[in-house]
Amino acid sequence: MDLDFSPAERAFRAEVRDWLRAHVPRPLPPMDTAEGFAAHRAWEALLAGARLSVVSWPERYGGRGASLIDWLIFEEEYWAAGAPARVTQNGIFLLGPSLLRFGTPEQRDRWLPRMARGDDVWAQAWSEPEAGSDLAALTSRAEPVPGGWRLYGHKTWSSRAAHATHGFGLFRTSGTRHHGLTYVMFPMDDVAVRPIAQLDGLPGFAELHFDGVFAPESMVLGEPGDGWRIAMATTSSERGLTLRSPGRFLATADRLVALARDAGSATASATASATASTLDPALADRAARCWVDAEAYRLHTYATARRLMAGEEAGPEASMGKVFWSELDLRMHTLAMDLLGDRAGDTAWLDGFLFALAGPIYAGTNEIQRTIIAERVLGLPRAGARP
Amino acid sequence: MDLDFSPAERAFRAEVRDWLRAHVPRPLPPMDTAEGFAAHRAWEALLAGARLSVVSWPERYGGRGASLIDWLIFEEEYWAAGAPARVTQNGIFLLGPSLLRFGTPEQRDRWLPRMARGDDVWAQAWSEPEAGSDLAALTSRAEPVPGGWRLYGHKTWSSRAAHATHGFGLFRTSGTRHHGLTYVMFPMDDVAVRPIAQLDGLPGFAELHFDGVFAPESMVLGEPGDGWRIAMATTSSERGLTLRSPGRFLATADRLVALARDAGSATASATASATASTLDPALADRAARCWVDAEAYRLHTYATARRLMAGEEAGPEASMGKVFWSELDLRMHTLAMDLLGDRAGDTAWLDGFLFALAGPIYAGTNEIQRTIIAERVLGLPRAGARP
Amino acid sequence: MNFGFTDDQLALGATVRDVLRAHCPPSALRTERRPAWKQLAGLGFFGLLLPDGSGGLALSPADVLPALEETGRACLPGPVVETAVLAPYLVAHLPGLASGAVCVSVLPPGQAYAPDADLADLLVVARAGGWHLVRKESVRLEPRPGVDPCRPLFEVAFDVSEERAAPVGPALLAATVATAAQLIGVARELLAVTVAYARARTQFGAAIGSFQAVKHRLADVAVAVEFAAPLVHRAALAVGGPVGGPAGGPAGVPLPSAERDVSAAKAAAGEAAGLAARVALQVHGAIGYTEELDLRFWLARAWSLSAAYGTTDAHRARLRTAVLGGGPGRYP
Amino acid sequence: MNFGFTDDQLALGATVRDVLRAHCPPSALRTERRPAWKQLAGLGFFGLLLPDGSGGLALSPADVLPALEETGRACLPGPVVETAVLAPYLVAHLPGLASGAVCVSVLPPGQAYAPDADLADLLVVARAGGWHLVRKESVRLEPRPGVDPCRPLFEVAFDVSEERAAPVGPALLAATVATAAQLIGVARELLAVTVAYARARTQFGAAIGSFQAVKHRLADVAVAVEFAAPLVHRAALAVGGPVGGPAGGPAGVPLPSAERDVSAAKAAAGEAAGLAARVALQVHGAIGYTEELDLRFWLARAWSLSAAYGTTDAHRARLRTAVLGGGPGRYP
Repeated sequence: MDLDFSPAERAFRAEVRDWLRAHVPRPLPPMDTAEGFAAHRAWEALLAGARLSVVSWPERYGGRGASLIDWLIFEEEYWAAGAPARVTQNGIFLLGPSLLRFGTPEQRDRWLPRMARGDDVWAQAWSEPEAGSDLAALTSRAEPVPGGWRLYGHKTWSSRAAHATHGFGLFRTSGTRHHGLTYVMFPMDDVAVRPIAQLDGLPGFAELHFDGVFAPESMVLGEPGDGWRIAMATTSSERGLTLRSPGRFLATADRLVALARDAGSATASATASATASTLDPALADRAARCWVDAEAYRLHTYATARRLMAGEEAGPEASMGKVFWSELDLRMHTLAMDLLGDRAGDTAWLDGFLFALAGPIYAGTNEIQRTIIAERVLGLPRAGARP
Repeated sequence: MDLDFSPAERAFRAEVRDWLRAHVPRPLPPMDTAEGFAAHRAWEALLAGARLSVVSWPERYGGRGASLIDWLIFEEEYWAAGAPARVTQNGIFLLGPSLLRFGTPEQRDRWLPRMARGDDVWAQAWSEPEAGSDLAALTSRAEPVPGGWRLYGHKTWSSRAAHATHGFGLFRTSGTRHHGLTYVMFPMDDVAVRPIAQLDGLPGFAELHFDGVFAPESMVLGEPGDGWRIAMATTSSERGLTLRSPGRFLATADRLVALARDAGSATASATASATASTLDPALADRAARCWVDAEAYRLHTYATARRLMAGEEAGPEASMGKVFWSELDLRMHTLAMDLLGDRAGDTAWLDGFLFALAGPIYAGTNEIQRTIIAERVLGLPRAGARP
Repeated sequence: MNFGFTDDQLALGATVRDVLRAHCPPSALRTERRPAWKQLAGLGFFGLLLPDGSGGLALSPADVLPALEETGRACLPGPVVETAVLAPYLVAHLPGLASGAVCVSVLPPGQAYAPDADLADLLVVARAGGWHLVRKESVRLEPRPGVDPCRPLFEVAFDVSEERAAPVGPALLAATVATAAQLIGVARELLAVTVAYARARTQFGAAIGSFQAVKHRLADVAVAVEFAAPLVHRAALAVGGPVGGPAGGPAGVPLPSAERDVSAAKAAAGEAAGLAARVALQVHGAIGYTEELDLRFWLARAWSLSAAYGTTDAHRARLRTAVLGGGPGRYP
Repeated sequence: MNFGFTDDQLALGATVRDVLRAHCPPSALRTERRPAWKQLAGLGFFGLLLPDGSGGLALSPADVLPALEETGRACLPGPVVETAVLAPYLVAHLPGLASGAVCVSVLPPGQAYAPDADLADLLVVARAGGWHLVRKESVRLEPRPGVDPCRPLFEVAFDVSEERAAPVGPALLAATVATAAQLIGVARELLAVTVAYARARTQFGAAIGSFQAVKHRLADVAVAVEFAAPLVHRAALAVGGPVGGPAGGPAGVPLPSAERDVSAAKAAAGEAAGLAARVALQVHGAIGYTEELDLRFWLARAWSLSAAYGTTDAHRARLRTAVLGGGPGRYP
């Protein structure tokens, strides 16, 4: 057991750090505006030009074939540098891994390089109004027509769908519950998109209405009816490593500690008392705790990465990570709000707080994660089971 | 709305305070030892002599017919004075109120004055090995014989039964679940008592084995088969006002704040730094929070007492009090343990901690209380219910 | 000793509740800056704490607590606390205050921005040792982003002000208790709305309110609100009424424990409302996160009022000092 | 970078686990003061950290972490950490240490009593700036009541002692990490025992482990343990190995971040074990509260070790200073 990065790993970190220092733009407009969307897409193209948009993918698709450890290093540097949030996130972190694992060679060649450059921006279409956490209750359907499928139904909570070029999701082709669901990719052109304004007033989500949207045969991933299995592999990566790398929380924690230090200095100068302890120790305690917990998440992820690199599968343990990072993120942003008081709106912390509030809800609510942990990690019986 | 005690209330407080100051003994041996039991019983007799053992009962039975507010004042003064725990507690707080409400005049005259003087000490016999929180699953039974009933079965978690003279509990006379249970009082003479040693090594609980113990007709409370209703009234008072008056927690909180202050002074002198802040502010914060929460419980109880005095019934809201006081008590004792470190065993706080740990378990676990709050106070549906 | 509201106090609360139901429905929060203010003024709401000589009813903060809680429950916009509670302590003689014609905002110590200052005819700027009265015509305002769409914040600048040497402490204590009462109302409404949603919404074939995890979290909210409320009631008794009027004030000076009691009330009410908001959002799921649902107004109010008149942390810090330092005792 | 235990490290842990299963069953906790010590000594357990020249294997704290965690999981009594981890830093040359013939106890700074001092041939009394070595024959012991029946406490007095000027810091850091590792083991066992009980015990017609409230609390324990463990592993890497032996030490001096990392590990492990104890007792109900059940030994160990080598609060206070004060950075 060690925490010593190899010379190659250190060199990669240095390269990423230097490139980011030279290229990270000033804060871009919100990606949920047309202007911000374009700016974020341009940033993705710049990243891709340096082969830094999807470092863990094979070179053939625009990556570097980097190890998971290298990917974690990239993420640490990316967020520490204050680089923009990834507008391509649903594609490169959710659809991409599924395409790499379940796609045909033609599908991979066609979609992955465009995704890596931000040419296509993908929206996910999982939830439906009556099937939020309970994905198996989906009713949107795909009907076979010559050369492909026509999609019907109503999806919701589709992140960033207002500007995306393509989407992917599950559609029922037969059966009930998790049988007979098919994993379909589709162009957004004919989808009726109704943006949903969030607490911050921006349309981070959208409803998607399908009234016969055509998806060619070539845009079905895996076999028809096999969608549940593929989606589970995808949502497991959503909960696991790829959606929320530690780098994001480490950067937040570091900024939070800096904010707490500033608050302490401000207090000290306001009270004009040189010997007064500067920051309320209760707030200092919460800040230190967040910093340490971000470190714990990082160390835990290093260990997980090693296991995955040794060939193990990401199992239900991923649910523990989801619970931990989502609550940590909310604790960090709540503390920032408490530190800032009525000045919170002057900073990016307010938007971060509103976003962090959704963490315990999306990608499977934390209640569902706790049930998964109890049943599949600890082996407790399902409700109603007798011993 | 006011918090102004009347002249009569202030006079009563002064009388109680003066009497206690003159009579409270040095700490008695633990009541779960034979010696301590006898000492606690003697204390009850002394209290009763001043008509202070059951102030809220009618004078006829040894009380003063005091109002609920007076009883709360008594409790505040009793615990603030560091007076001994009540060995008669199960009788005067659980059985007593049921006798007053459901007993015949003969039963009340026969049992209540003896209970008030500590002549009889009563143990409760609710739980059974397979029916802990689920009281309706009781299987111990009472079989009719000429002149009374014979009791069979196995009870457990009977507090202080090792030394009690009498017991009371529910026994099945017919039916299933909560139908056909009968509320029976019985002498302990023929009950086989097996003490259960607790974490502190003392037999605070016992198992009771009944193999034909005789209970005369006159020791059945209410009608045969009516036991569930009577017991619910009793356990509702167990959860409500009578088992845990605020006085106990107020006294604990005040001692805890004193302990925290001492810890601060000790730290200050150990570090020999006159300007150093004396107590870890995180600990100070927890202490202040406990002090305030004990005050909240007191104020809440004043409001409840007023409602009860105006004729309202204690409803499922009592479950909120149970959750609040049991978690407050555990928080207070946990903080004391943290303040004392390896010195905890030198004080009474260690025993108090072990006792407080049971608070969220007995008198209906806090999980059950939360379900009661959700279903009966908030109106949420029972498990499996469809809207 | 009767630690319960009198019939008069409850009746006032019920009247305000009825007015707010009729004139401050959730839809009004999207379109109006001061819904129901006219109707409240018609009731004499803005004169409740004013002395008789100023056209008021000379009530005490405790008398109006149920009514203030209702303004929180309805998420009533506008500088209610500032105009109806704080102003009677400082500018009781101001013409138009009792009738609701004059509107007041405040910049308390420790805060950067004044809420609803654009609506105010008069701004109170509290400083250590006194306060400044700034009239509308002397104020320059700059809007600042905040969390609460119905409680906009403004940076304040002014050239001309009138300095007053009178202590501002009692007025701020009363405003803090009033805000705590509003937080209790906000928390109660968040709980009620979330319980209703949990009864109606089904997932996995059952109402989500039948799941133990949802039940127990809502029970925790109920417990938090239940035991925060009495602290607010006690604090209201402790602060004492305004005493500035020519007819003399109603309830005299603050008790020695007033600062401690007010901090206990504000911290507990803020935490209860914060928990209610957190659980409301979690139970609603993604839909709670949208602009379409009215829920967001109450969430925002829980957050904005928690930070107003001293954050929860600031009050907890004061409690540490007050309790550990050995303040006034517990018993009479 | 490989932040996972090597096969050798895991194999050592598995060996210790097998020995403890065979020779330190729960029944032994009621009857023996040092069950399995002889068998552990036979394995060379007490020489693991000692230098080659003292008959040891010159391993580092990180190497023995899985083995130490097993001593916690088994609730192994006796001054294990003091003899096997702390002593090699201070008295590596002591004859009989490697063979397990000599037993060591310690009175760390900030603690009043020395655990298991009656078993010790040698007592280390740590003072600011150095430490005292007190031999068995010079010590007078007075038993003191404590929470843990298998870790009795003693008040210590002595007339004769040998003062040593060497720094005691690295030894205490290593002992603190070792204690944190034991706490992880204690927490894992509490979780496993409670899960087993929740599967077997029925109430209201179902296994209590099928109730969501029970499931979610146990899931919270699992999460707490899962994310405390890596902090302990990191701290073990940070403290550095003992360097006192003639053959030179194995792993050199502590990293600059060692104190911070150790406090993070001890606080997190203590909190995880405390939560595991709390939930274990709540799920077991009244039966968990009895002397008859073995559970009580693990509960007591969770509480006693949480207070050992600095309480959780003391470590949290150090973390405030270390993190807010701007200590060593996070990245290489």
